[in-house]
Amino acid sequence: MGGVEVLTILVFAVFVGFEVVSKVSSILHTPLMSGANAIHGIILVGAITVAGQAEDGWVLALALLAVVLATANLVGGFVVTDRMLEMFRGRRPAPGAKEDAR
Amino acid sequence: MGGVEVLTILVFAVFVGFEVVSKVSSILHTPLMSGANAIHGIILVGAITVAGQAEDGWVLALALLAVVLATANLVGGFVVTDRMLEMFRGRRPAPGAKEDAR
Amino acid sequence: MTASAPLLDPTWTALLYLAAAVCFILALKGLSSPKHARRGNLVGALGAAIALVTVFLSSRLANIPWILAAIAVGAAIAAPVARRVKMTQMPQLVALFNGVGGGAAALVALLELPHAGAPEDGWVRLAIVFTLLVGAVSFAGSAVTFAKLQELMTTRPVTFLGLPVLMGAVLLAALAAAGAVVATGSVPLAVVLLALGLLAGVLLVLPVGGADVPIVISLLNAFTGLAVAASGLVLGNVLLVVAGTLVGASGTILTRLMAAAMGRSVVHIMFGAFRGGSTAGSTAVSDRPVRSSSPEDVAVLLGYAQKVIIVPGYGLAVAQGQHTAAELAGALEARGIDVEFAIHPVAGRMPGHMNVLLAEANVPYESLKEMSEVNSEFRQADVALVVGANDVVNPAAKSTPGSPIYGMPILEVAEAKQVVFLKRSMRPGFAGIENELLYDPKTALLFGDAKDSLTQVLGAVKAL
Amino acid sequence: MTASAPLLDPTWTALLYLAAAVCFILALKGLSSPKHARRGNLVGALGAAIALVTVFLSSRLANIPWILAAIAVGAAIAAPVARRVKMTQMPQLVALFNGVGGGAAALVALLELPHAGAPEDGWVRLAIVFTLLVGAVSFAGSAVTFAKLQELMTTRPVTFLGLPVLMGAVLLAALAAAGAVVATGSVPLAVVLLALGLLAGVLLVLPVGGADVPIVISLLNAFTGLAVAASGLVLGNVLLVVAGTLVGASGTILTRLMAAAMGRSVVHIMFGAFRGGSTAGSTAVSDRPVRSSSPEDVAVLLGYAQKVIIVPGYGLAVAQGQHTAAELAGALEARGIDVEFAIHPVAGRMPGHMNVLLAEANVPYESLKEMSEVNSEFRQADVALVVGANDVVNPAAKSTPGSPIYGMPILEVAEAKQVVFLKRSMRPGFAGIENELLYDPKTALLFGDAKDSLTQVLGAVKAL
Ligand SMILES: NC(=O)c1ccc[n+]([C@@H]2O[C@H](COP(=O)([O-])OP(=O)(O)OC[C@H]3O[C@@H](n4cnc5c(N)ncnc54)[C@H](OP(=O)(O)O)[C@@H]3O)[C@@H](O)[C@H]2O)c1
Ligand SMILES: NC(=O)c1ccc[n+]([C@@H]2O[C@H](COP(=O)([O-])OP(=O)(O)OC[C@H]3O[C@@H](n4cnc5c(N)ncnc54)[C@H](OP(=O)(O)O)[C@@H]3O)[C@@H](O)[C@H]2O)c1
Repeated sequence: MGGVEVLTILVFAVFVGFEVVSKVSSILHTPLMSGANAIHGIILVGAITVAGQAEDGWVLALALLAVVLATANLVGGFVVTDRMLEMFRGRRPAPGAKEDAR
Repeated sequence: MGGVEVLTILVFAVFVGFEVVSKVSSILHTPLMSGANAIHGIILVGAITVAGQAEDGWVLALALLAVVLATANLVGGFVVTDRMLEMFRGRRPAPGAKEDAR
Repeated sequence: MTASAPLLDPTWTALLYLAAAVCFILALKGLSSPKHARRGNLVGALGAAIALVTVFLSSRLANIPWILAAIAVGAAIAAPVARRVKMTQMPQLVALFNGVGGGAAALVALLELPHAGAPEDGWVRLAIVFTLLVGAVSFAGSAVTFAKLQELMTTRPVTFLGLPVLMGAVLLAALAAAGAVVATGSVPLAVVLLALGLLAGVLLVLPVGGADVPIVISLLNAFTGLAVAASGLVLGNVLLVVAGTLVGASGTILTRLMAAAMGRSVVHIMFGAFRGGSTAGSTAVSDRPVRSSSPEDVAVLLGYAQKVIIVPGYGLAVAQGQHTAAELAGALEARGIDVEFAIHPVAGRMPGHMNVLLAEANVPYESLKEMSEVNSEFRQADVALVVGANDVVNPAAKSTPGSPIYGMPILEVAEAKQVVFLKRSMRPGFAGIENELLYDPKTALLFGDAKDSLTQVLGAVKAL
Repeated sequence: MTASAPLLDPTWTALLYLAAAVCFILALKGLSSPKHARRGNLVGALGAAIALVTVFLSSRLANIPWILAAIAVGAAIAAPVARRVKMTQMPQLVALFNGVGGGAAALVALLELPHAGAPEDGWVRLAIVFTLLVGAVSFAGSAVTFAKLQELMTTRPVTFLGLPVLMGAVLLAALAAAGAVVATGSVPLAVVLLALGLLAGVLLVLPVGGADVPIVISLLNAFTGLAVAASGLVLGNVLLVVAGTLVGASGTILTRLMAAAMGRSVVHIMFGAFRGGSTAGSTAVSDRPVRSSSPEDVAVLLGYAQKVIIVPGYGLAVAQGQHTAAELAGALEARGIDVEFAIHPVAGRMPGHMNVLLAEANVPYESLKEMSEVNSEFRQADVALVVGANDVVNPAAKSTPGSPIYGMPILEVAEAKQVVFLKRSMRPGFAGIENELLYDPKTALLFGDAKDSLTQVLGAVKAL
């Protein structure tokens, strides 16, 4: 994939990231931060790639460390976000009512 | 540019298009429609490309017709949108006040 | 026919197109914010300028003088029209510009068909067929909306017995033709497809009542966006893909928002006439007693009030009475009376209609109140003067479940001490339903064309 | 070390990564809407699962058993901790997870450096250097925020005389090292860069007061996103680019929104301590006279009221008094008293802190009122019971321009007939400013730990 295509996609991702979040209610700031935090745990894909290409023991060891760290970020992030949001379960107001409030 | 890249960009464009517009106040519905209308006048770029490759008289004639139509869309669209918005000029409320209202 | 060598390499071309695409995104963003709307539109124009320069510098183009001439012709036709059109005719002009864009996309696709020869170009042919069909629907549909709004034809829904069947048949035929074009690449078949698309566009818009037309324009606008995106796939031009998709997506949302502001669904607007649920306005006239009034009486009522709220509606726009309304407001304010205009978001026949109309008549922005701000103020108002509005003040929206406007937020004029309606008859408004408020004891009616009535009231106020 | 052959061709791989990216967008969209937040998070997890399956099926990977074991270890460490952590310790856990993500990105970049050998790979090396530096800053910065929040170190801003100079020197050295790594590709130099990044991260966060830490976490979260995006450029993996950019962009906005909700700017939070403008809470104690009260008096006040509004704040969270507060509300409601909780958006030390806290204590959702709804109700309240809150009810925000909280919207407890504060002393809150309301004749203070006081009041109410 060429540089310009990646740049194009990057620019669009910036816009999407900005726009999607710009209306969030302050109640959700913490779960949103935590959820976004989980998403960047996807660096795990990169860590796996590097570990899968490692040929030398040191490199493999460091790459596996990266895998452990990235997994902790990814798994822990989604779990902790789910726990936060679980607390709100069953407490949803009538649909719509909550969307308006902020 | 490969198919997947184009697809990726397309998907992102859909998200951006959705998100950007989803908060618009009803006062701006008409100018926004008109502005979006002007933007698709960019088909002019396509019409120019086709006309620039035309080798046969008929094709050129049709392509030039497309250029005329597309130009009307593009130029007319931006001009008419500007005229609509001009009517609001000098009538802006204090910054912020209007953003909240809807 | 000389071909010039491109000045820009592909990377620069792509970067410039990306810049244009970003301009378009920023344009939509700006247009969605009252503060930056005008700048947003200019940014969009800048994006288009960047793209045009880029296409000339980046491709090996023949026929450049012809192309420049065609651009000049197009601009020379469109710009003056766009400059001079009256505010009330904006919607049909937007429809017109949208239609020609769709037509241009269809033509581009048609001309590219012979170049999409290779068998692995199945995808390209699919994109061509899509552009052809959708572009043609948009072109013909926009033409019909133009005719309706310009009153070149009836603005009432046009339906006939076999319409749904005919529509189905046309769509099936179009699908068949589309399949054949993808399979064979035949240009004559593509022309047939184009014709079917035009027919489908006409049939799609005919049954829509004139008052729903702005929403149809928005929908066709989204269609044209999609056609342009598909043409971008055909030509391998990412900018067209991006710009078209942006317009397609935002146009879809906008259509839904517009329909929602009227408490309707898009499907209902497009196909409501088939189910007999048209809301094009019934013309049934009630004969229950009402209290009708004279210009002099209304002038006294207004002239000795402390606070007057004017509620403009479709009738004011039709009667072109905005300047007179502004004058009346001025005359009342000169008497020390507090005057405000209450703007309902869907008053009139296009969104923001009243804002544009009154802004044109130089009503100061501070006097224009949005529904949410003004509703609590009716209680303090001595007179609510309803000029050519009806549905937007109809209490049935709050009190009568099952009414076509039930659930739509309204301007609560019934809270004012006195209500005066300026209208020509007892005919209902767009939604075709009676307004109980007309029969309320505190309501007075002044019959006549809005502009005439306003002029008479203005004269009487000045004579007080 | 056997390499398995990939099962997926590049097109399928790209499509699956695209699906994962869409999942991430939908996750952020969902998380921004109260109705769909939990589902949004699950969609994000689904995206991650798709991506993981894809990477195993699409690349020629050696060491797969090792990799799987490492994943198992990571998950086995993180999941139980995430499951068991106390609600009040959430912020430091998020900081921790964010930090390890940054660390992983930095390691990936370091290990890729030797493969970015060719001279035309200048861009790749630039991306590597960026990932290394930003990942290291995020890792070390998050570690310090963790230490602050876990109270492993002082939560007050740590500044010393040479700090700005040292910070500048470290940044300059890091820039120099970065340039050298881009030029030479030297791995030892990259390790130096990594070390400098770690140092910079520590220095960046040290001067931030403990209460501002959630905002710093959000900022570092955005940093990690950017590092991941850059690592995607290094590895030529579009998904990483997209996901990282999404987090970088949304994290930046979120950081600004969080800061804005407290009426502050991000720059002020990060560097305020240097300018002596720290708001870490002064500990000055005033000696002006106040009206202090006993649990029994407060119980009488509450027990014979008709409407009580409870305003929870940071002190309630610290004292872990949420369950007692919920019990007290229940006891009052059992006496037929109307009880509501008024939730200020920045009450406590993380956004939404009070909602989470009270939801945990099973306070029914209908009793939790947001600021905008509840402010008009204080007028009808007999008692406003302020439990461990201070800044969020401080009228200085409305009356004293120049005060650090001036302009922040507050809960207008002063409108209630009586105000009772539960706090331990006359010390001010987070913003370090006096609260005039404490000296108001209609205010009574009950000194003591929030939980203890609530328990005593609860007992006294039951004894009424
Ligand atoms: N804004 C939009 O985007 C949009 C788009 C499409 C549809 N709509 C719909 O249009 C309606 C708008 O409500 P509205 O209250 O503004 O209009 P309305 O309900 O359609 O009522 C207009 C009233 O004006 C009177 N009128 C017409 N011509 C007049 C003239 N020359 N002089 C004086 N009176 C005249 C009519 O009564 P007489 O015939 O007795 O004079 C009619 O009762 C809503 O139902 C809305 O959903 C709005
Ligand atoms: N929500 C967020 O995201 C966030 C993040 C960072 C900063 N902030 C800031 O934090 C502040 C929040 O306002 P707030 O009113 O909730 O808190 P606050 O203004 O910090 O006041 C908390 C009060 O609780 C009292 N307190 C502390 N521990 C207590 C205990 N164990 N028992 C009883 N009382 C106790 C303290 O007084 P004593 O010491 O006398 O007991 C203090 O006056 C705002 O300024 C906000 O900007 C918020």
